[in-house]
Amino acid sequence: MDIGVRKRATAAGRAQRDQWLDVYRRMLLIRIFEEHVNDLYTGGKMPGLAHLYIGEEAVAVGVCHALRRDDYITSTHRGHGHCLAKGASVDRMFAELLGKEPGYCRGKGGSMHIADPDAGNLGANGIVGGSAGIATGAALSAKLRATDQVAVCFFGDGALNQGLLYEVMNMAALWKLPVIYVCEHNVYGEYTHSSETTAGDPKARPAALGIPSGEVDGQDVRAVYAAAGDHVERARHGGGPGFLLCRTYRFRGHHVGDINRPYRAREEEEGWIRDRDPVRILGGWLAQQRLADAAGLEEIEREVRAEVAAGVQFALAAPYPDPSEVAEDVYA
Amino acid sequence: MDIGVRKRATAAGRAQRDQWLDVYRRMLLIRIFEEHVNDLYTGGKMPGLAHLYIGEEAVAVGVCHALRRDDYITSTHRGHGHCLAKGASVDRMFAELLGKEPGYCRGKGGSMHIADPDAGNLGANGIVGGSAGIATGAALSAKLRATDQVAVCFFGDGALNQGLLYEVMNMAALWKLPVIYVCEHNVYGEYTHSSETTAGDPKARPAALGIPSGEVDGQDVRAVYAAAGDHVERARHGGGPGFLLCRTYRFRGHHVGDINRPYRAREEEEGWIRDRDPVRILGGWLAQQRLADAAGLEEIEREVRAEVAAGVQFALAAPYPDPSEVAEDVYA
Amino acid sequence: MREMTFGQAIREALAEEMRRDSRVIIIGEDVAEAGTVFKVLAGLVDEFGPERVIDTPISEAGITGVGVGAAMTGMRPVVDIMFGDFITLAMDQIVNQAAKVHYMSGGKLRVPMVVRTTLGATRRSAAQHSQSLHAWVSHIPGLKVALPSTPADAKGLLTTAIRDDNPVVFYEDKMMYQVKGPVPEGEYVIPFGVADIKRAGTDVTIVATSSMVYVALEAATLLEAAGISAEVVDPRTLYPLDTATLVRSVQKTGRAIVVDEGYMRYGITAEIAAVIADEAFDYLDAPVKRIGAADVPVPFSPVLEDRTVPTAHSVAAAATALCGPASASR
Amino acid sequence: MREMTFGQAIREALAEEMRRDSRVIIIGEDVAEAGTVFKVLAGLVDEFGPERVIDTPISEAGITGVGVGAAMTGMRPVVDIMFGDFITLAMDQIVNQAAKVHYMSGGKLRVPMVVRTTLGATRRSAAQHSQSLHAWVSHIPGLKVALPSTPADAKGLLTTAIRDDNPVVFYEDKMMYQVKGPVPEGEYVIPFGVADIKRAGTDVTIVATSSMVYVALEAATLLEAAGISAEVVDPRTLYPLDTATLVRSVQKTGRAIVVDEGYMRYGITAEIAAVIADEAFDYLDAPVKRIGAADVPVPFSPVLEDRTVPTAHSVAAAATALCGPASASR
Ligand SMILES: Cc1ncc(C[n+]2csc(CCOP(=O)(O)OP(=O)(O)O)c2C)c(N)n1
Ligand SMILES: Cc1ncc(C[n+]2csc(CCOP(=O)(O)OP(=O)(O)O)c2C)c(N)n1
Ligand SMILES: [Mg+2]
Ligand SMILES: [Mg+2]
Repeated sequence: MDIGVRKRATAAGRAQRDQWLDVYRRMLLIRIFEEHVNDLYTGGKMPGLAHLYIGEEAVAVGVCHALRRDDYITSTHRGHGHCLAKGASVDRMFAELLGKEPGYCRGKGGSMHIADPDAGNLGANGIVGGSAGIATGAALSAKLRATDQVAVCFFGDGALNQGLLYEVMNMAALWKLPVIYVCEHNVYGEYTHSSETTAGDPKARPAALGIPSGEVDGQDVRAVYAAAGDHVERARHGGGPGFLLCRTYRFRGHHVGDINRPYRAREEEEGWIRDRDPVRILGGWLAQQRLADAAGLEEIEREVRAEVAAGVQFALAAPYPDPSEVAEDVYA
Repeated sequence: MDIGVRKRATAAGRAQRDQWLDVYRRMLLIRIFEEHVNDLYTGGKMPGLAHLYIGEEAVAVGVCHALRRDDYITSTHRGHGHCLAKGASVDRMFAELLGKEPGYCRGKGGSMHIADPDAGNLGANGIVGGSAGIATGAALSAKLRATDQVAVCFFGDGALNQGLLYEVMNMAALWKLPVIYVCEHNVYGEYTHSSETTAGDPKARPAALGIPSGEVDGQDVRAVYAAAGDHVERARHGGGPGFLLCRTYRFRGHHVGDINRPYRAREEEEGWIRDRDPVRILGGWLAQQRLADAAGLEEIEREVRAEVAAGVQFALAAPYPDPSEVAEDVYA
Repeated sequence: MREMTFGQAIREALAEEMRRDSRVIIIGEDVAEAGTVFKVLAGLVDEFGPERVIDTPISEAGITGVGVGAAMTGMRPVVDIMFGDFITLAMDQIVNQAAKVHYMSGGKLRVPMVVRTTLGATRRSAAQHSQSLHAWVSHIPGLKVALPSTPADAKGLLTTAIRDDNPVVFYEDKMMYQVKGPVPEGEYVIPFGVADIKRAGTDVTIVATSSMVYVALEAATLLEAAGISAEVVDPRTLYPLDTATLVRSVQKTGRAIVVDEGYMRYGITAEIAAVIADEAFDYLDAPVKRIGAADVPVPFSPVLEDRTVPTAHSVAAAATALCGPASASR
Repeated sequence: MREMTFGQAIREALAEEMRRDSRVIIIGEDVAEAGTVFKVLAGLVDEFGPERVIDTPISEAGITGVGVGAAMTGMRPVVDIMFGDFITLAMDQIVNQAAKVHYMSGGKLRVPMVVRTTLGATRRSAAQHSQSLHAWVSHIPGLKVALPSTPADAKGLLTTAIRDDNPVVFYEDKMMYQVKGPVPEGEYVIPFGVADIKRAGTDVTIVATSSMVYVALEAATLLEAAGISAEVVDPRTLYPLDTATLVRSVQKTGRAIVVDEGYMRYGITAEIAAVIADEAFDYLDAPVKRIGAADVPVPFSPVLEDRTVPTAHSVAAAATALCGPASASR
């Protein structure tokens, strides 16, 4: 092996390391962001509802890592993670959650409606399953405009039972649209176990429409990235839609106020949190591969905490929109 | 074999023969009924739209033959066949189609909304796929009331793409409801081939929900009866829902006014009409089995023609509802 | 009389009717163990079991359709649509099926179903969880629409809704569940189509629906201080609508304001204002005024959302403007 | 000016806009080869190809949702909902998505989409194929609603709808497709929110929408014979609504009748009547009257259905009743 090759290998290794450190940073960013959302909410500083993404970070980050900035995503009521993973900045996110003027939607959307079109984020959605049409339409648009953009539709296991999903997946299959349906299967819809609401194997549903359909450990960001990458590449090159079922778990309540969670066992929660934390899983792998040591990861955490703290400060200090804005943006 | 056994065998044979002659009569009744609908319509005597069932008789008759009178069905815009198969009488059917007072709905429903609750017919539906919820709800009701009634939901291949169907099939699967979804796959929805509108194999869709799902030659009434019977028996005894895909073909236009049918080849039509006529197929089998001879079948046809002709006369002579009835029956 | 919250009154009506009639069942998302996200149904599943308090998938169209079919075949389902905003998903089943089955069948089939759902903003829930879309169903023959404002009305009207042989859409303001008031014990039925005068007055009629009744009552107190006597009339059902009581009140006062939390344009206030302007034409000293939600999707930010809802002050101001010149002329 | 049918005018507007702007596409059931069940789009697929005139499955919610997403990302879809009755299936996508995306995103996203659909009865199509449900979408901020009555208006308003950056719901009366009239050649745009006086008059204002304009014009002819001069005003768009023109007309005539084919209760006529009764209060010699569909699901039987729709005679009778006593007093 000559020196040139070794150098290249090292460069590749570095890129590889940087990539996973970046992914780690982003997952941690979501985790710490959400912890602060929790505090803002319980501290009475955030109005409305907060559906935390803690525990599911590997799904948004793994999938979005396989996307380009100009690719589209649609998101859900549990959407902070998707926004951050697709490139939203922490300060404007917090500002939106507090209903402040510099928020992504000037305070009009709030937690359930953050949109960031500059980063390809077509918006979160308060209607369970409501964005399936939008993502599919964005894919149709990409196809008609002959860009090679791809659209990803994030949705929960509960959304599997909204009829709209089957209507649009059927069209995506027929027209070979570049859209990937990513089901974040966190086992519960609100306070009900998915086995009580969802018959059969979810993967079989898109498969019945001829849509390539796979399942992945949603706590393993590298696995999610690899699986999503396959779907994205196929879609980008005209191969049509894909469906990815990500097995995951929300570590917290359905929303911040869901404290007691009588609908699930403490041991179940503890098991996931102890053994299946996506941030720790990647951190462990990074250490094991000697791509990072404890100090390096701590350094990342310090940086992330600083970024998030600054974001919170920014949002708390930011002004509310002028009340007259209430009547603006109804019509374009 | 002693004489007792021979006698019983003969009795069984007679019952068997009578059963199929009855089925034959009922299919022919639908056929001839629909031919008269065609004439009434083209003769300017029937208002609105007429979606004829000609060519698909074996589906309705085969399925309904497997049902009890107190079992439920829901029907479609192409619903005359279902009504007659479930036991409606020709005269009141014609009266409804002409908007007359003795019609099944006192003229308020017309061709697309005939309901005959006495015979378990919960009504035709003008919304494609619109009755899937009703049939499923009737099954839930039967289960809760602990009757052993079964509900059948008839719908076309076009209705396969209405999201409601998947929402309610999911519930039927979860709750093991006694409902059978019968898809009348006549290859077209209006003027579009099913391959352009329906991705994948339709049977796989209910199968993905864990619903036993089968396919049958919808032109062979005995096969339809057998397949439907299996589903009905399972459903009746607590085994949950079923799905039956019946491959069939509408011999006429989408509605009577659909004359030229540029969307499909004449050879295709002729092939089905020549080789796959459900009435002729059963007639041929009856003859081959020596259960009936030509004279016998002709006799049936004469009787049916007389019944239908009398029905037409009844309807033509029947009075319209009093105009004041327009305001009745809005509320119970 | 004992006091209870609006939510408890709803629950009591359901419990009593379920005890009385085994055909009454509840179908909806998280209605059983969770007792709905608003906790209104808490405990019902314990008494009546999961066969009668049925948790469903998130399938608003589907569960409504299942309700229609069950209602047509001997049950009396109460379908729970968590947020009124989600009724958008069930409109076909409500309007093309439930509302029309009786008529289309020439009177042979019936759909004794209640759709319980919610309206009302100011929970900081933004545009898809805050709408008051009750005008849509009120537009449709075959449907009845009730929207109680007090715990007692909630009990009496829900009982009536469940016993009605027609589909009834029943609206509860999410912000009212904790409101307390006296509620009669035992069987309590309020007929549909009977408005209730929540406060008598002589100078101006304020027609108010659902939680707007409280806004109107507060406005009436403000107006009283200003020497204006307001009568507050609550229609309680939008269909049937008790036009006689509304018109009689305006014949007396000569002035009317209609307050409803839905959008004004093509909404509830339009119908009620049009009816009053027509039938009390000769008695009106001033045009009928309307107050409703601001004509925008409901924004998230509290500083914005608070600008979208009618308030006691905005109602009082409108009433003062209405009475001002005329009072002067008296 | 050359004459063409209402249907041809619709087709021409679409063809011209599709030539002008490659982002304009059509999505719907049987829109391509079949050119819709009403044959209105016949031939468009030949000129623009199946990539731009897209046949869809029977999935009203889905195709509307796909339209929203396409509109948000650079296309200008025209979604075809065959019968207005089927909009029931697409309400969530129209109301919770299309109407709100611009606002919820703080103005960053846009939904330049047209939903073309139909209204109107008397085709003997019964309760699920005959409704005029345009009040629902007119109720919702974020949506615009147009309903032309003449071929020229059809072309001008549809062109405007396609060029609008907001979701527009566009209503065509199925019974009007064969109506003929002059239509300007080439680019022809009619701004939204501008009512058109279809006939000038002095004694009574008849506000009429869509095909009711013809009913009103026929009534005006009958009234003329009786010595009553009716002015027929067509709002052309329900949102934005040109209240100024309506009010100005009533200020002149002192009397108004509002005719719309939807249900009266909580419908179009309520809003327009309420606006007139309010803003022309001091000019009204008589209450504003409303005429709409009978308050029943549309029945099939011709003898029944014919009783449900406004007619020239019923409109003329109402106008005569309205003018009678007052004319006598003049
Ligand atoms: C159409 C609709 N129905 C009901 C709700 C209320 N709701 C909000 S979140 C939720 C559960 C969603 O479950 P899932 O899709 O699994 O997402 P998760 O919350 O688990 O991430 C429900 C029922 C809603 N927002 N939209
Ligand atoms: C929701 C809805 N969309 C569209 C239509 C118009 N329509 C009537 S019949 C039909 C085709 C139905 O096809 P299929 O289900 O295959 O039944 P078939 O006519 O072939 O028996 C369509 C699109 C409708 N009635 N309802
Ligand atoms: Mg979930
Ligand atoms: Mg078909």
